[in-house]
Amino acid sequence: MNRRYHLAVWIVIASEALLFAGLFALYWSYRGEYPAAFSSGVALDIHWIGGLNTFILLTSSFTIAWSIHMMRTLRPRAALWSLAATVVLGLAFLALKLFEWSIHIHDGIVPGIHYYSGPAAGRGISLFFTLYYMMTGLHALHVVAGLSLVVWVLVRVRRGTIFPERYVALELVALYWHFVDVVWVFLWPMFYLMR
Amino acid sequence: MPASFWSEPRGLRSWLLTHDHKRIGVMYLFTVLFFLLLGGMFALVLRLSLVTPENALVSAHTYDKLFTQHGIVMVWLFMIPSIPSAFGNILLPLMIGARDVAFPRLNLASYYIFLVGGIVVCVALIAGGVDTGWTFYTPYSTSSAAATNWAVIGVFITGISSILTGLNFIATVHTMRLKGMRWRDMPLFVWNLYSTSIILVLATPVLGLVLLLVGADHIWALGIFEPAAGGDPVLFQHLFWFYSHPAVYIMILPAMGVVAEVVSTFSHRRPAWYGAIVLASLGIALVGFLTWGHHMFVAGMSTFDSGVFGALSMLVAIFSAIKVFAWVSTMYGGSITLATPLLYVFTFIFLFVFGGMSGVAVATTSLDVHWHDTYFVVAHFHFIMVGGTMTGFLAALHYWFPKLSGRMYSETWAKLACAAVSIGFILTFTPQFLLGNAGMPRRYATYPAQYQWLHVLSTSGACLLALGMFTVAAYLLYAIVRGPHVDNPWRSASFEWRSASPPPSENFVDVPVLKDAYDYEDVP
Amino acid sequence: MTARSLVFTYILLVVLAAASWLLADVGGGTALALLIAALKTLAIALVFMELWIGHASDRVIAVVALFFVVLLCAGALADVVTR
Amino acid sequence: MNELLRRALMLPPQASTFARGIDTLHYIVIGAAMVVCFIVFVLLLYFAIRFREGQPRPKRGIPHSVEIGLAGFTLTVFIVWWVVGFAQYRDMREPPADAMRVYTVAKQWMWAFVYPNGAAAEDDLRVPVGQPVELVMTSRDVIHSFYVPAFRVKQDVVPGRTTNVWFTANQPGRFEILCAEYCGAGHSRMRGAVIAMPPGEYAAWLAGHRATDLASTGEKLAAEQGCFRCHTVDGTPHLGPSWRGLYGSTIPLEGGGSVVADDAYLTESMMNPPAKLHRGYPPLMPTYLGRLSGPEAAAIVEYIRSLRGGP
Repeated sequence: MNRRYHLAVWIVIASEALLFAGLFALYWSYRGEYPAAFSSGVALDIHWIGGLNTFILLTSSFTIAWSIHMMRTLRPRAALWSLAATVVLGLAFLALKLFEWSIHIHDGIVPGIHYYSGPAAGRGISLFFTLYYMMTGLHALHVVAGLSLVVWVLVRVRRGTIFPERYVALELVALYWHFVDVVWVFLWPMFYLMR
Repeated sequence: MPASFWSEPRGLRSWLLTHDHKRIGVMYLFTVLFFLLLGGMFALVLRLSLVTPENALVSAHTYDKLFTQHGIVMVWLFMIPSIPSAFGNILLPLMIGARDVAFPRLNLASYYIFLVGGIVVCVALIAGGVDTGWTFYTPYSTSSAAATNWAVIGVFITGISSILTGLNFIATVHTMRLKGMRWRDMPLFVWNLYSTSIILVLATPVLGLVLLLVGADHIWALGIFEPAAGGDPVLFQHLFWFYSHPAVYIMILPAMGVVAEVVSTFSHRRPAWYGAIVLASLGIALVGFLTWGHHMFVAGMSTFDSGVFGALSMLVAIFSAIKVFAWVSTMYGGSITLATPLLYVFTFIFLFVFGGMSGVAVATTSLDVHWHDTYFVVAHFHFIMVGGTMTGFLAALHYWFPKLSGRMYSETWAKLACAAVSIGFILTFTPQFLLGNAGMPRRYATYPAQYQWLHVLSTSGACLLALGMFTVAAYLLYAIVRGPHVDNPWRSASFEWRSASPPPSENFVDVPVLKDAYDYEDVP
Repeated sequence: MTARSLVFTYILLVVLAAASWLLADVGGGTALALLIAALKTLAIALVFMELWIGHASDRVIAVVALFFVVLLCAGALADVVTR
Repeated sequence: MNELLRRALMLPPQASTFARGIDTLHYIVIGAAMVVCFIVFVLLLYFAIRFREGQPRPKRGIPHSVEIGLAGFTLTVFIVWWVVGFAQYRDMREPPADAMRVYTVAKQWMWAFVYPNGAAAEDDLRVPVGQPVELVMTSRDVIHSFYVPAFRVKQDVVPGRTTNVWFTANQPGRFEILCAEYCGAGHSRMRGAVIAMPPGEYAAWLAGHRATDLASTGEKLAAEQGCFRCHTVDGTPHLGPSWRGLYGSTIPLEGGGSVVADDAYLTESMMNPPAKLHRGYPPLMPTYLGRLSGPEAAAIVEYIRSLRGGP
C-alpha cells in the first residue's frame, strides 16, 4: 500500500530536480560566457558561511535518517529527539542564509542587473549575483517547505499518530529533506568553491 | 443494474467534491471543450482578418493579441489537457481494472488548479490581452506592456495541474493494475498515457521556471535574459524549447493511443507489433527530450549544436514512423467495419504522415533556414496538432461516446461531419505550405498582395472546418438526449467495455476477471 | 539501513565536504569539485534515501531525472561554448 | 524540371548561390513526403475494402522483418537527409574571406546598413552580383530576423551581440527583405530590399556615394569595432550614452562631479572606460587599449564631434 506514496515522492523529487535544472543550465551557460566575472563573483562570496551551512545540512540529513532508524528499532522517543535536531539544524541553516544575504545587500550586491553596485565591475558580474540570489532563494524556499513538513511529522510523532508500526509519512518527509540537501551539495561548490 | 456514475450520488455538491475519476474526467472534458471554443473563435477572427492584405478587420496590435491568445488557449488549455486529463481520467482506471486513480483527492485538486489557471489566463485576455506570442520570447516578452504577467501566472498554474495529473497516472499504472495484469497485458492507450505522463512530470517544471523568470523580470526587473548586462535571449529559447518540444509529444502521444485502440477494435484484430508500439511510445517520451535545438537553427545557436540537434531530431522521427507502419499492419488481415472513429483515424494517419514528413523536412538543418518562422512551419504544426491530436480527440469522442452516455450517435451525420472537418482542414492548411514556400513569415498582420488568393482559400477552409466542428457538437448533444441505448456497439474486447455503459461509480460490479484486452473471439 | 552504515555514510560525507573545501583553497578545478559533489549525492541517494535497497522503479526515476538535468545543462553550455 | 517544380511549389526565384542546392533537397524531401503519404493512404483504403467484415482473413499478419526493414530504411533516409542538410548548413554559416562586410542594425521596424566605405543606407541594401556579401548584424531592441526568401537565407538578429549571415547574389534584381522573428506591432511592416546590381553599375552607384572625410572613416571604424551595439547616433540612450550631441556637453559622473566631453575625455573613456563613468549607465564598456590605434581613435572622436549638432 505504501509503494504508491514512495513512488509519488520520487516523482515529485524528479520534477523538482528539473525545476532546479533550468537554473543550473543558466548558471553553467553564463559561466561559460563570462568565466572571469563568475570567478570574481565566487571570490566575493562568504566562504565560512557556505562551508558551515553545508556541514549543517549534511548533519540534518543524518539526523532525519537516524530518526527513521530509531523508529524502525522501536525507539520513538529517540526518533523524536533526532527530528527535533533536524528542525534546529534547518533553522540554523536559514538563519545563516539570511545573515549572509544581509551582508551582501549591505555591500551593494543586490539581485537584479540594474541595481548592482557591488565591488567587482564588468560584464556578467551582476548576472552571477542575480543567479546567486535566485538559486539560493529557491533552495531556501524548499528548505522552508521541507522544514515545515518535518515539524508536521514531529508533531504527529509526539501525538503518537506516527508510531513504529506506521511511519510512512516520516520516510516520505525524510526523502524530500534528503533531496533538498542534495541540491545544496551542488549549489555549495558552484557558488563558494569554484574560483 | 446499478445506477450509472452520472446519477448515483445526486446533487451538485457530490459533483463538485467528487473523488470519482470518471466525474473528474467529465468535468475536465467540458472545461476543455469550452476552451476549444474560445481558442477556435480567436482562430476564426485571425483567418477572417487575413483575407485582405492590408488587414482591414483588426489593427496590427489586436492581430498580435489574437494570435498570441489563440496560441496560449489552444496549447495549454486545450491540446495538453484534452486527451490525457479528460479521457485519461475517465478510462485509465477502467482499462486496467482499477477502482480509481492512485490519489483521488489529488486528482480533484489537479482539476481545480487547472480551472483556476484557465480563469487566470482569461483574466489576462480581459485585462489588456497578451501580445508576446505563445512562445514569450525575451526581450520582447519582458518589455511588452501587455498583461503578460497574468498569462504567465495562469499558464504556470495549469503547469502544476499537469504535473499532478502525470504523477497520478504513473502511480496508478505502477501500483493499481488488476492482480495478474502484467505490463505487456495493458492496452496501448494506457501505455501512451504512461509515456505522456513521464513527459508531463519531467518537462513542465522547466516551463514553470521560465515563465516565473519572465514574470519576475516584469515585476522586479531581474533581467536574467536582459542584453543590457550580458544576458542572452538565446538561453531563454533553450529553456523554453526544452519544455515545448516534449510538450508537442504530450499532445500527440495520447492521440496515438486513441488511434491504436480504434484501429485494433474496428479491425477486430490484435494490434500488430504490440512491443514495437510500446517501445516507440517510451522512445518518443525519452528521446523527445534530446531534440529541442531544432527550433533554434537560425536563432544564433552554434553550428555544432545545430548539427547535434538535427541528427537527434531524425532519431525521434523514426519512432513515429514505426507507429504508423504498425497501425497500417494492424489493419492487414482484420475484419474492418467502417465506423466514424475509424474514418477519423484515416484522416489522422493521412495528415499525421504528411505533417510528420514536413516536420522531418524542417528538421533538415539547411531547409529550416528558408522555412523557419514562415507559414510552412505554421502548416506543419497544425497538421500535427489539428490533423493529429484534434482528429484523435474527435475519434476518442465518438469511440467512447457510447461508453460514457450509453447511447449511440447517428452514423450518417457523423460521417458527414468527419468529411467536412477533414476537407475543411486540408483546405485551410495546404495553402499555408505554399505560403511558407513563397517566404511569407508567420505572425504577419499584413502581407504582400500577391499571396491574397492563398489566404482567401485558407480562410474558406477554416470556415468549413468550424462548420464541421459545430455539426459534431450538434448531433452528439442530440444523441445524449434521444440516441438509442447501446452497451458495446463496437464489440470491443478492451477492459473498459466489460463494465456497463455508462459504468457505475465503482467501475466494476463484480471483481473484474483478467481477460486479454485484444481477444475479439470471446466478446459477448 | 543499519546504524553503522548511517554513521559511516555521514562521516564519509563530512570528509568529502572538507576535502572539497581544502582542494578549492589549493586551487582545485571545477571538474574536481563537481566530482566530489556527485560522490556525495551518490552516498546520500544510496544510503540515506535507501535507493540501494528500494524498488527498481525508484532508481530508474532518479537516474532519468539526473540524466535530464545534465542534458539541459550540457545542451545550453555546448551552445555558448561553441558559438 | 527545376523551374517547373519551383513554380509548382511557389518557391521564390533562386537568386543566390545556395538556392539551387537547397531547392533540390527540398524537392526530394517534399516529394518523398507526398509519395509516402500517397502509398500509406492507398494501403489504408485497400485494406479497408479487402479486409472489410465478412471477407476471408489470412492467418498470419505482416511479419516483424518487414517492420524492422521499413524502420531501418526510413532511418537511413532521414540520416542521409541530415548529412546533406548539415553540409549545406555549414557552408551557409562560414563566409568566405573575401566577403564584403556590411554592418547592419535592426531597430523596431526598420533596417540600417553601413557599407565598407562608410556610406549608410536604410532599408535598401545594394550589392554587386557575384560578390559574396557578409552582414554583421546586431539589434537595437528586441530579436528580429533578417530573411531574404529569394536567397534562402535567414538569421536572427539578437540584441547585445552580433550574428552573421552571408550570401552571393547570382542575378540582378530587387529581392525583398522581411523580418521573420515576431518583434511587435510593426513586425509585418519591417520590410526592405536587397538590390543586386551588375558589378559595373554597382561601382558607378558607389562612386556617387563614396565618403572619404575623417568622420565617415570614424563611422566605419566605430561600426567595425561594434560600438553601435551599445551607442546610438540618434539621441536615444541604449546600453551606453548616445553620441548625438555628446561632444562638448558636460556629463554627470558616477560618484559625483562632472566633466566636459572633449577629445581628451572621449579618448580616455575608450582606453579606460570605468575611469570617468557616465552616471546612470552600467559599467559595461570593454577597454579598446591595443585594439584602436591613435589615428583610429582620433577618427572615431572626429565622428562623434560631427554629431555634436542638433538631431
